[in-house]
Amino acid sequence: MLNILKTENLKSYYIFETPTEKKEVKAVNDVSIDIEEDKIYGVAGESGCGKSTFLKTVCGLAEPPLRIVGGTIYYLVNGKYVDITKLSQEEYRKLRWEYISYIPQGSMSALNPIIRVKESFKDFVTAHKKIKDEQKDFEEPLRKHLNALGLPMRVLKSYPHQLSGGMRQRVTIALATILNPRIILADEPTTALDVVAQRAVIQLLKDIQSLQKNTIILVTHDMAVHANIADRMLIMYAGVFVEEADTEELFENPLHPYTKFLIGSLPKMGDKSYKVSAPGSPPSLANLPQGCPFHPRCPYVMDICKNERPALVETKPSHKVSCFLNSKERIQND
Amino acid sequence: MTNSTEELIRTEKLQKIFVVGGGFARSKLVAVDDVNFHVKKNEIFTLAGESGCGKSTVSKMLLGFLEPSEGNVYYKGKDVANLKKWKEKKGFMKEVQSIFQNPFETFNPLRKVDSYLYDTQKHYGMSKKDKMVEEALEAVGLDISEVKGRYPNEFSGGQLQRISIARALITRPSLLIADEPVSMVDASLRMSIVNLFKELRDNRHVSVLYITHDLATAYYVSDRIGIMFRGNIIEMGDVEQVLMNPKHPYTQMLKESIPEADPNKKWTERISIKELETEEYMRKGCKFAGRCPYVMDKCKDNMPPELQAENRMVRCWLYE
Amino acid sequence: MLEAFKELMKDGRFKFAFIVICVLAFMSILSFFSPYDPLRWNVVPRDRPPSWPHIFGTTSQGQDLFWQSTFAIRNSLTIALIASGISRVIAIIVGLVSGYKGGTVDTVLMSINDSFVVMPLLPILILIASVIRENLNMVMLGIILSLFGWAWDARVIRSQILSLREREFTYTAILSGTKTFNLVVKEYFPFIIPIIFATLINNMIWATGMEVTLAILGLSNTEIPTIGTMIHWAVNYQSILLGYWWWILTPVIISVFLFVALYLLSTSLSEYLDPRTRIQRIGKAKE
Amino acid sequence: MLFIKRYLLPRIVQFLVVVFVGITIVFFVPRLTPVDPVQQVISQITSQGAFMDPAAVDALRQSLTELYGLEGGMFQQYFAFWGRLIKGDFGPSLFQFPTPVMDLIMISLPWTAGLLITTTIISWIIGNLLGGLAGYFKNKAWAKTLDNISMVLRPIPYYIFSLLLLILFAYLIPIFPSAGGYSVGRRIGFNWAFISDLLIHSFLPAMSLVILGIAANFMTMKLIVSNIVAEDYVMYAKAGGLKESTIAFKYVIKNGLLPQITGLALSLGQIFGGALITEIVFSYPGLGTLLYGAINSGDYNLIMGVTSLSVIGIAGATLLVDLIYPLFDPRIRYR
Repeated sequence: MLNILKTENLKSYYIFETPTEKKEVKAVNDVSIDIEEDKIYGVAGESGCGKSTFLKTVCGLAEPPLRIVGGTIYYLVNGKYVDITKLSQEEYRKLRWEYISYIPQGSMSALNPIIRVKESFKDFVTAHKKIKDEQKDFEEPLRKHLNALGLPMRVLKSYPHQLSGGMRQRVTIALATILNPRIILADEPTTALDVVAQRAVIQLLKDIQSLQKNTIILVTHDMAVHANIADRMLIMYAGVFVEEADTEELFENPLHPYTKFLIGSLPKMGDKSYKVSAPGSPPSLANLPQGCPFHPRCPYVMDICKNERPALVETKPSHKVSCFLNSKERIQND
Repeated sequence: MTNSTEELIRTEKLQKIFVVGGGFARSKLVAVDDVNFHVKKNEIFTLAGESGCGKSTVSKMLLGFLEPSEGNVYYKGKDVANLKKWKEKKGFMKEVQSIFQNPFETFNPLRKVDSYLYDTQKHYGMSKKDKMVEEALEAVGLDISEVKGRYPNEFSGGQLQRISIARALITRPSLLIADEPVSMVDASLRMSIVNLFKELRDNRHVSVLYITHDLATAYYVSDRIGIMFRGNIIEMGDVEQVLMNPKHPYTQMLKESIPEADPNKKWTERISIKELETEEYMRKGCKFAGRCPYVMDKCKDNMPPELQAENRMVRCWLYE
Repeated sequence: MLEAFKELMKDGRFKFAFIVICVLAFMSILSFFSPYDPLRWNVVPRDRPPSWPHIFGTTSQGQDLFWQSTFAIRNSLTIALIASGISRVIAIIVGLVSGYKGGTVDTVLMSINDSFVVMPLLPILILIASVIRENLNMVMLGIILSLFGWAWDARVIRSQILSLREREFTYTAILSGTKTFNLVVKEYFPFIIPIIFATLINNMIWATGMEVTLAILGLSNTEIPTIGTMIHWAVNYQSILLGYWWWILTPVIISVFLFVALYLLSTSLSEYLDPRTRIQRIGKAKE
Repeated sequence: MLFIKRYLLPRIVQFLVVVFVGITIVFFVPRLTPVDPVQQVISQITSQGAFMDPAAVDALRQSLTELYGLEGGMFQQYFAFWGRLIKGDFGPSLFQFPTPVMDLIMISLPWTAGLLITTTIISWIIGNLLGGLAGYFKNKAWAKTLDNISMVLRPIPYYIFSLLLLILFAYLIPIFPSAGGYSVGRRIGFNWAFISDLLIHSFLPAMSLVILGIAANFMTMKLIVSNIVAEDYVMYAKAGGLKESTIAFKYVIKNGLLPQITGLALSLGQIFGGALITEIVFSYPGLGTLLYGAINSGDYNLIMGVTSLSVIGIAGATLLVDLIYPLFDPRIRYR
């Protein structure tokens, strides 16, 4: 299986500079990860763990105060690995939408409110493709695309505010996939939708993946959504990935103490057994503890955890974890 | 029928009509209609529903932050609308306290958090010697030294929600109204808040009205549950029965549509997605009639009354 | 307090404004030590360009422009402070009542308020001033200006109160047993004060502008030296045509400095006092 | 239907309220002040040295009272005032007797309207374009320079700025005429000589209005844009790799112009006031200069006329801008 996305020692910080001081929020703190082709990845973690920042960074959307401080982001483009941090703006612009696509957080307002939906589609398509024949190059493929996704044609003539929240979200997803991108980065696409619309969005994402055979990285805090859609899961905590495994494996055999708390405390219908939360609170990304970021809350904490940061290593087949209970490998301090 | 001495709070035909806009732009919205329920001593009662179903409006009316358009709220048999004087209102608030959805908004970001705790203690006529603040914080697993002199943005959401509960406990209330208390708390801390409600019920004999959209925590924590839809309670009864064996078509759909945190229970069947009717509020009859698979002619014109079926209340003509 | 000042001084806009306002304040204090009576004419040689000892020059009326300016700054600032002070009180009361009471009170107050916002105030002010003219002393002028200068700010305060009233901490305060008056003072004033500050300065700019306008039109008491009446006399005596450029330039330059300094003061202060940035600072102080 | 009820009707009502409140103030202010306008005129005449016997003074008082519409009770006067207002009758001018006030206004109005409409439109377009671009490309050097210039110009009142221009151009660098609407002796006509003369004379007053107008629009637009660039749809357009120019114009500036239309409606009164004074400084033959003359000569009817018409005119223009707004915002058109 090929890796479509590879990051190496990726560091992406929010840097706030006032005349009196400088503050660094280490939202993505030394992340090396491989993303395989043709799969739905779920990135889970709680608010402020850096999961949205990770997505923005690999999407090339880092804008001050967010800055890529170090590391590389490789995408597999036409059989070759391209480091997008080294590309010029124009070179990278050409990759967008045809190769990398993005569904933003709270994308209720992702569409320009004063132009019709069709106009938005046209803006996005013309940015990447020359339209010679309006009918053949634009109208027809657009109709086919909406048909395949089961969206009614009348949305094209509407303004965004005339559509319901769920419909707007599905239109945004259709817009993100119109050019058949190889990788789709989706940031909380189901949050703030009512339950039926949420289910429709999940169904739509699954359909697109099986239709276009692309890779989806889906960021959400909702473990139930992950359970339903993700093939493989990444657990993020305090700016790093602490565990990676196939979804079933992760829910059944979580290895990292944080993941254990996360999975163990999920309430389920028909199960009244006592659930316990992790003690304490997650650290501030501006003020991370030394060593493993989870050690102040970890019931199994050892001396090494307080000084060294564990690396994400494969301890079981296709199950990676970053915890000294499982592997002694550490991240070299630089 | 329950013994009335056991009842803490009861609503009768509670209704709220919002007037949107002013002058010529005026239009009416029935947010809550004919809502009847009660919360007993020593129980956790859940009002569940999707956003916009009116559950938060109900909680505001219970607390007196909104005036009902119709209907009444009774606390221990007395009509709350008759509490006119500040002293009487304070007496009611001493018994019924509340916590809110967004812990970061519960406290003024420009004020120190502990000032709310000491204000509560002072305003309800307790002296510092009573150590009510310290005791309440202890009950939620915090220490005064962690809280003193600090501003809201120095805490995590989970910590703030605990402090918020502590503040509510200072008056030693009989009822705690919790409006979406965990929806903005991180997953790994969520259950510690929910567990706290159980402890309050069991050890301090505080009843909790838990308002949520999350059926899984509702199942975990509550004794009874009422499901709200478009302003009405459409099914109400024992949580085990309502959630494990729902009778109302809406409750069935709701339970079916909420994803479960279990990869072995992925949805397999496809749903056909009809556009939601935005005008559902305006419907004359059953508000679910537009989407209901079992819809009958009379559903469209007549609002079903509160019917009894299998030890619960259901508002559906199927159970007539 | 000193900390805040130090941080503000790092903002170039504030620094400039602060220095200019200090100079202007110093000049208005100097007026108390003026060797000349500002109301008397022909106390110095006429039409002298700037030179020692008349550093700003003299007028065709035989007045020293420097010392005349010190009085003008003092009087203009006094009028502006009276006008904006009183209009703040009106704006706060209308904004608070309208925002907190709501309902019919709000509807009535706001429709009056909106009329004042859209209404062309200048012609109406001119009408009023032209009727009372001779009786228009400084205090009177301040009061009249204040009666017209509250509407926009009342609306800003009202909308702030409306949004604060819906925020959860309002409910927390009520449940903590806080009465309405304390609620407004303790919970809302920290948010309202920056608005009052910023609008106070902006209103001073507006009031000074109006004072100058009415004076140029000859509608205020032209005997009292203000920035406006200085311009009035310079224009009246055709100082530009006759080549006495220093006469018209002195009040014009002073007013430019005054307006720019007040504006920069208000923008830098309201940025500094903005609750969002304040909240960030609160966190920083502890880390 | 909903559009008419929710959007149009409230605005028309607002217009009527503004006119009602404004005209009522205009009517009552002179009557509530201790000064008696009739007595004021009489004392003005007598103080100029003319001797009058008591009978003649009484006769004068009688005719002035009639002229001012000061007969009868307060409410009778009030309704009579409205009645004449609707007919456009403000009585004769007192100092250009018996020319009706309305005629004098009608001569001056085109000058003011022409100056005001051109300068407002020009400064609105340029200011918003520059402000929009400077807000979008806020880290570029030219954007910062423009920002600093606008920040200094923004608080300066129109007339102070016109005085500065006047000193600079008419005195220190004498290129433009310092006063008047056209050269003395030139005949009014539709020919190039007159029009160029007109343009040259209008240049300085127009400049002071345009430059300050640009600065004001620039500052507000920049603030609006700084919020719009953080909107989801702009971030999304960037993520979609749309061209910078498309994002800047179609996504950012186009959306930013909407609140600016409302802003224009709200600030028309202020712009009008500024234009009045600018006219006076440049002796430009518009309403401002007419009003100035009326004040100096105590022409009470004329002051009332100009004031009343300004209130109605500005409220009407505001309504007009409000009515145009839905053409640009589909969210209001299709609700």
